[in-house]
Amino acid sequence: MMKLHSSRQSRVANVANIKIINGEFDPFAILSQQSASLDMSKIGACNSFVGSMRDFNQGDSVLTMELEYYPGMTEKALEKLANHAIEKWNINDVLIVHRVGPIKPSDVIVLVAAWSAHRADAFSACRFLIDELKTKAPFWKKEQLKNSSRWVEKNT
Amino acid sequence: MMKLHSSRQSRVANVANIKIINGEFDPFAILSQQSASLDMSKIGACNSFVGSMRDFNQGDSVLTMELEYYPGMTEKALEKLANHAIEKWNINDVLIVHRVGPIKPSDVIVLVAAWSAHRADAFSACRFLIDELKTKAPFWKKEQLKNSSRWVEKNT
Amino acid sequence: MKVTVKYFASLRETIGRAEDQLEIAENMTIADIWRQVNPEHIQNQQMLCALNMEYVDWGTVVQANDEVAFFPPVTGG
Amino acid sequence: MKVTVKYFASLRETIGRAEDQLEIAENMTIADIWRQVNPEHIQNQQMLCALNMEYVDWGTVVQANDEVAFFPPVTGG
Repeated sequence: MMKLHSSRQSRVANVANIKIINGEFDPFAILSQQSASLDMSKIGACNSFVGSMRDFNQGDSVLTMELEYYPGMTEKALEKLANHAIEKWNINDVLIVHRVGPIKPSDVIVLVAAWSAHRADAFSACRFLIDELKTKAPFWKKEQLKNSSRWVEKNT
Repeated sequence: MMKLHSSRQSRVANVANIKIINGEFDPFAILSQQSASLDMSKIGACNSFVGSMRDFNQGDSVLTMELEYYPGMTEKALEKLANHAIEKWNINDVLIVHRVGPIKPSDVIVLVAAWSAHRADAFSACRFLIDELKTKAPFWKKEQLKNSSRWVEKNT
Repeated sequence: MKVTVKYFASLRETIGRAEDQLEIAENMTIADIWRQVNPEHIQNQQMLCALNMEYVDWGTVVQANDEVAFFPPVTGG
Repeated sequence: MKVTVKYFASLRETIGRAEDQLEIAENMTIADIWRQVNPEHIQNQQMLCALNMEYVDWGTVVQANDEVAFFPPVTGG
């Protein structure tokens, strides 16, 4: 959990705000736990985004997927994202959880969330986190189709 | 759970998408349950918003709150909102849960969520649901301050 | 003819009643009903009205057995 | 001087290696390193590079014991 300081500038995301997990995770259990760790009497809003694996992409059926990352740099990139959000909006806490390794359809891939006093900041920060994660954080997806495999080349 | 039909126009929110609850509820347990009831292999994105009671408003400490509603009309208004979102965006499911009765700081007041294939629709629909709920749905808050009580006159 | 009139939130407290059961003439609008039952309270610009649980204009004509409701701006969420 | 070079995802598969341990001259840029170790692969416009786990320009000069990484556009989330 990130501590609340009096000055926005002094707040930084710590390791509890960032998780890279090799294996399944329950996004709603994590959200529940994180909310319980916060002083909710100061927080009016929590916006969260859960991204999961579809069994189709670019018109093809996808059987499974492998998610590769860059140990060390990926964590650093996510921490930078979290800190950027904390500087940019008036938010009380953020959370970024991302899965790596083998993944199957319906599995959760990513969870991002932002807590704030008012909803506008929570929505904006949460949207920023997932948009930036998709364009900046070093993760790569390789899809297994029926008779072939392919690296996803571009995020939408 | 709302059924998925082939045509967007034929989809309608049903009673399971709308809940008015007199008493505490766990938003993340409800989200988890609703996600489990959907065919997640077609759904890549879930955006959810949880609104909870702060212990301050308009510069004053707030001790407790009473949430009044219009039984019958409130449910109708929320169903209309849900259906409006379903017509407007390409979403697979929506959820609106709102608490009524006595409420204390840190308690969850409202949960809205939207599930879709891509994140843009989920974010837009979820934001639409909470913004419209705040301006259209017949709910009224009465705040208990230290030495007085007051009706909240305007939503922000 | 008979209509039910409901009041909510601060308006219910100001008026001192949650509900009226009224006998009214035909072809009355919602604004007419307000003037008839609450002559001491001027129709406030911010006040909202509903007919059979749908938002309507103050000029809407009421039918027998309709449910009319008056309330302040909503503050849910 | 010594540097570590890492490759990820489709680039790792194309090159056939995940990592190189290199002895290089001083004052080499990241682009120079790419040309030295992978002369058969032209530096692709879409390819990204990082120095010590931070995104940098291809013109950045590398120091002893630095970690350089090359990878395709990211596709997480």
